[in-house]
Amino acid sequence: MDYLALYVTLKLALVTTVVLMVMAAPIAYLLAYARFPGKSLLEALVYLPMALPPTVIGFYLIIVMSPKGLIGRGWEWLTGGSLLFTFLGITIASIIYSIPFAVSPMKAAFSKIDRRLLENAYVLGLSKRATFLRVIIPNSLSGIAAAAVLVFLHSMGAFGVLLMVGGSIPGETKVASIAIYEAVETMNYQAAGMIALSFIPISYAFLLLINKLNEDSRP
Amino acid sequence: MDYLALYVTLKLALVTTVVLMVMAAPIAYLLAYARFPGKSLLEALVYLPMALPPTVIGFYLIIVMSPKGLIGRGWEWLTGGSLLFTFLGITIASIIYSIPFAVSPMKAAFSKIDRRLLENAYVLGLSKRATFLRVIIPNSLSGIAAAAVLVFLHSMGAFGVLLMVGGSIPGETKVASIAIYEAVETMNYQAAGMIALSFIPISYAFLLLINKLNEDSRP
Amino acid sequence: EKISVAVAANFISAFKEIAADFEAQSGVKVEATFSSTGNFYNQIKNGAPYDMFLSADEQRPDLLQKEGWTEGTFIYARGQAILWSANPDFCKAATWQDALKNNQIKKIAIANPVTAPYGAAAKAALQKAGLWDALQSKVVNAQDIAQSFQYATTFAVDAGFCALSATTSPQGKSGCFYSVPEAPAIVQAACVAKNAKNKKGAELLAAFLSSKYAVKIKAKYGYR
Amino acid sequence: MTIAASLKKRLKYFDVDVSFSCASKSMMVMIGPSGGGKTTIIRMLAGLEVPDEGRVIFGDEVWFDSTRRIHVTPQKRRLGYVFQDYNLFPHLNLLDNAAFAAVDKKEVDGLFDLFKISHLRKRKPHMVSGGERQRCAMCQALARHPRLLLLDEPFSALDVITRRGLREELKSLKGSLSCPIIYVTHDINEALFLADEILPVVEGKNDDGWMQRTITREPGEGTTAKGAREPRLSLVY
Amino acid sequence: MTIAASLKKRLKYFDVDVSFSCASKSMMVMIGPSGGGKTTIIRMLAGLEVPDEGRVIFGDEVWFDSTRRIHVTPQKRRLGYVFQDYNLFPHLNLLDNAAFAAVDKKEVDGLFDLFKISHLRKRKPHMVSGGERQRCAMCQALARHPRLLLLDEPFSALDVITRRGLREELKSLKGSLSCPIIYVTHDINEALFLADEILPVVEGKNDDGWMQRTITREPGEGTTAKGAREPRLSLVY
Ligand SMILES: Nc1ncnc2c1ncn2[C@@H]1O[C@H](COP(=O)(O)OP(=O)(O)OP(=O)(O)O)[C@@H](O)[C@H]1O
Ligand SMILES: Nc1ncnc2c1ncn2[C@@H]1O[C@H](COP(=O)(O)OP(=O)(O)OP(=O)(O)O)[C@@H](O)[C@H]1O
Ligand SMILES: [Mg+2]
Ligand SMILES: [Mg+2]
Repeated sequence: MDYLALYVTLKLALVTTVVLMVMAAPIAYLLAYARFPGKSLLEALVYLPMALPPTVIGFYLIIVMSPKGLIGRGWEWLTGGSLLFTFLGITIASIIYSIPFAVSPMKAAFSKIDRRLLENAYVLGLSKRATFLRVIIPNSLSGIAAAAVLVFLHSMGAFGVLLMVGGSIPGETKVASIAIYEAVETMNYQAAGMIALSFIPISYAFLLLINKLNEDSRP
Repeated sequence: MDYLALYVTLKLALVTTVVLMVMAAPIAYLLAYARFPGKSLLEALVYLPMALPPTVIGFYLIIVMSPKGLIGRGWEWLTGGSLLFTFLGITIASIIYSIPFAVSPMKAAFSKIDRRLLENAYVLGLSKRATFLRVIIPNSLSGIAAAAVLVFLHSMGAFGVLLMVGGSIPGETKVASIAIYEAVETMNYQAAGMIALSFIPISYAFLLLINKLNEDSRP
Repeated sequence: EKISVAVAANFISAFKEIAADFEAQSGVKVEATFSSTGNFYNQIKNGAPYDMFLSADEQRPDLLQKEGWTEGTFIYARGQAILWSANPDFCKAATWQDALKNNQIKKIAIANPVTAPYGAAAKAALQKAGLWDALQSKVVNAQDIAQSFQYATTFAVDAGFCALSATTSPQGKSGCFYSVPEAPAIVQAACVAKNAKNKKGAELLAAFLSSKYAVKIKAKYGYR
Repeated sequence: MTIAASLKKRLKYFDVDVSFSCASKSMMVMIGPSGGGKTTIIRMLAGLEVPDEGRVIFGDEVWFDSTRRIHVTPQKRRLGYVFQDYNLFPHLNLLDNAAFAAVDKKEVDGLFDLFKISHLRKRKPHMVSGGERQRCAMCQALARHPRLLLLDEPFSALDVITRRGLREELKSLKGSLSCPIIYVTHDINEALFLADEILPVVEGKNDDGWMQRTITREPGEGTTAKGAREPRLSLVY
Repeated sequence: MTIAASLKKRLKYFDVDVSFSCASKSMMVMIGPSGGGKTTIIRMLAGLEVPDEGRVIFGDEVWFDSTRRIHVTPQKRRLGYVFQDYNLFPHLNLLDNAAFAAVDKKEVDGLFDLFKISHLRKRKPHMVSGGERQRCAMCQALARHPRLLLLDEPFSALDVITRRGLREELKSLKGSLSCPIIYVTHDINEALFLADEILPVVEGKNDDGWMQRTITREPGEGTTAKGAREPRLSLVY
């Protein structure tokens, strides 16, 4: 079995989840509470990566991340390195690809917070930002847990986009789902099944962890 | 532009969303409230379709849905028809593929309901089922909206699984994402971009609809 | 010392063996990436750092040559479409055309002719036999040739147009097949990047692909 | 119908241990210090909390018996319960809240008139005042035609006049409802006015001396502020 | 510091229209019928609701002025506000709730002793009784060292003795806090005991006769239950 690919997968899923939890929270907050023109357009934009087939996202990502593309060029200028075919590159791809799964459950949870708690926080002198961190977040943990589970599992299974943006360089960008793909393509169904099976304990362990964290914080 | 494929996509996304909203609610309820041995295992199972790459899911779905497979045989015995390569078949595939997106935000919303509301419902004589329908559901609409958005958009973009189970038959199982894929593969990038662009107004319209429904029911 | 090679997915099995032999003989490490030809073409156009590209068709390498990515292309394999079925009874008819005319046959898989060279070859064969229009309602499009084979092995279809290489796998041996000489050979071309990081290594591999060792492995997987 | 209960439950700082009964058309008032266990007792009667030991008998039905392991769910007890924090359903307007489990939805209008909240029927709970919410909760409980009425400080957010009116209303309802009523209040006048029986609950136990001590204790006694004196008013309310 | 306000706000069934002022170290008590607008007035002082017209001046700061379009956010007003339904944060225990915006977290222990909830410091709000929650909300507000204290029926869920004690506590705190206190209650004795000034609010307006009418009105008057009479007790509470 391809342990290296499993390791890359796990690393990718964890990094994606952590980064997205931090990134998506403010977006979800804006969508839940702010009022500004073009808000639904922003929301549609945030959700778009999900509606498009992975091949299309991969296609556009390659274009912007290539050394000639906007982001790729900027990155090369900054660091001298390339984004495509690196772990960083697939991480960015995986983050963009999973944004909607992080934003949507968080937005739902944030918008359900009892207004009276927010009013009490304001009266107690908390800025909107402090209220967000000290009241909204701790009272939305079940929604955040849902987001984390979706993002983590989705980045485990992500494959089309990653293959396109990452190539499949062992130890760097070759994730388990690509290994499965190669096994299926070579009609090696047993190997494919083996790797797929190994996903069960991983997702199970992650679920248990998240549920545990979520329950510990129940009021 | 391939309007037929767009039409099939839209139909598929709508049917999937409606069916999954009804199907996922009881599962999410169980996961949020019931206590039984093996609950986290059930949860992991529900989430598994997401962690696996589409090729794997497609592969196993073909096996069970083929005329020799368990479900395919049962279906043929019942109706004389085949499941694979039909609209019904891709609908089933799309439903299985999207279950986690429906269950997860709903579970988060259900588990956030104020216990005191449930107690009041019980005291007022409502069975658990009636409480679910009359108290939990109406107070979880933001979570249900999040689920609907995720499921709808995800089934629009679903592609790997559908391609495998559906066989890309025009008007029946050829969805827009397959048309995009074909366009990309044949280097017809403009056509691919056109169809992809047409996803924006569709997802936008759906989002507006869901947000509207959700807001109308705000307390 | 390593080279990175983009390999069309239908050539995975053969390539893995060839690469192993090559590594042993030359000491150059081969890092292979497998995906669809269209995807590779797009990646390369956007600056993907592959030293060498093994396509599933001739068209993409030619285009790359026109665009100046490579200085020359060469043919490394010729594939052949076959008609494969998991049901041994299927092959009792005299010819593949007769087998397909049987009313018992409900579904036939071919790779998507629009995107996959094997699909285009199968379509050409069906057209030549005058069956294309008649069988329209029975034809199911697979994403690529491997998937067409998957349909056939899982009984999702009664028969599928596959690559000859499929018959060498354990599943392939459990069924039966017709060769389809009416299908034009699938000519797979390759090219070495002009600005390859390890051009010498890549040219070594290019030469190795027509060596007697490679030819033997290719034959084993049904390529000429 | 008579409700008879003997309840024991271990809490962190004291144990609840009380026995009482209350016949239909009569009212038992629970009174006592904050945190003394009144709400806990009511919740055990409602079946929302399970006593460690004891029995709850309603007429000839056994609602709870720890030795026989009987526990009838709240649903089957057919109660009217006004919670201390009046849990109205936030997604329904006041009318739908009151009609939520009404036997006859038409009666709700009458109740709303009685409780003077008819003009607010279309408002959601968070759009009305605290006292208005409380009155709606009362309508919700009464519209159910309960077999037992549990009222946990149902008028605490009402002004004196409204409260006085509703208190009298309740007293006259007592006969027509023909069910036992358990009533929690902190208002001694109210207790004396309404009660057929008073159950002072102190640290989970019946303490018959509590009322007397409370009425006669000088203000400031047992508190830190010594010199302060309240005006002694003779109020009828 | 003195808070001076003149507030107008259109509600569905009446308009709020009051003016008042309250100096530091003194207490203004609002009293009046349920739904009369007391909470609405307090919320306008807190900046949670915007008056249609009027001004709110605190010392030499302008908190609100409709003509000059000034509206200072609640955050900047540095208030202590005990909400009518005591909104404690459900994810924090009582201690953390009280210390949430405390100037000096060490003071909270002293407040908890004063309010007799020290033993409950580690409990979450839903694990304590209604009166205990209310006392914690009081600690939360005081720990902030507010410049203005807004108390919306802060003792409504407390028994007579606890209430009497805390009321005296509050009276003596009045001097040391040195901030204006606005206090809402339905308890006339409490109002008379605590108030430096009483503002009876009826249908959104100051109605000075309300207290007198309430005290002297015979029970049953203006209500449907005619014959009923309450016991006339002379209680010091
Ligand atoms: N859910 C709970 N879990 C554990 N202890 C609780 C819970 N609710 C209340 N308590 C504790 O049990 C005791 C009795 O509480 P209870 O709510 O019955 O008092 P009460 O008499 O209704 O008080 P109040 O007049 O303030 O409403 C208190 O010490 C309280 O802290
Ligand atoms: N959020 C709201 N939106 C609209 N109207 C409201 C809202 N909250 C209360 N009201 C209405 O405004 C009026 C005054 O309510 P308010 O809460 O200020 O009364 P109150 O004097 O505090 O009553 P109580 O003593 O019952 O708490 C009432 O008629 C009430 O129905
Ligand atoms: Mg209580
Ligand atoms: Mg009020």
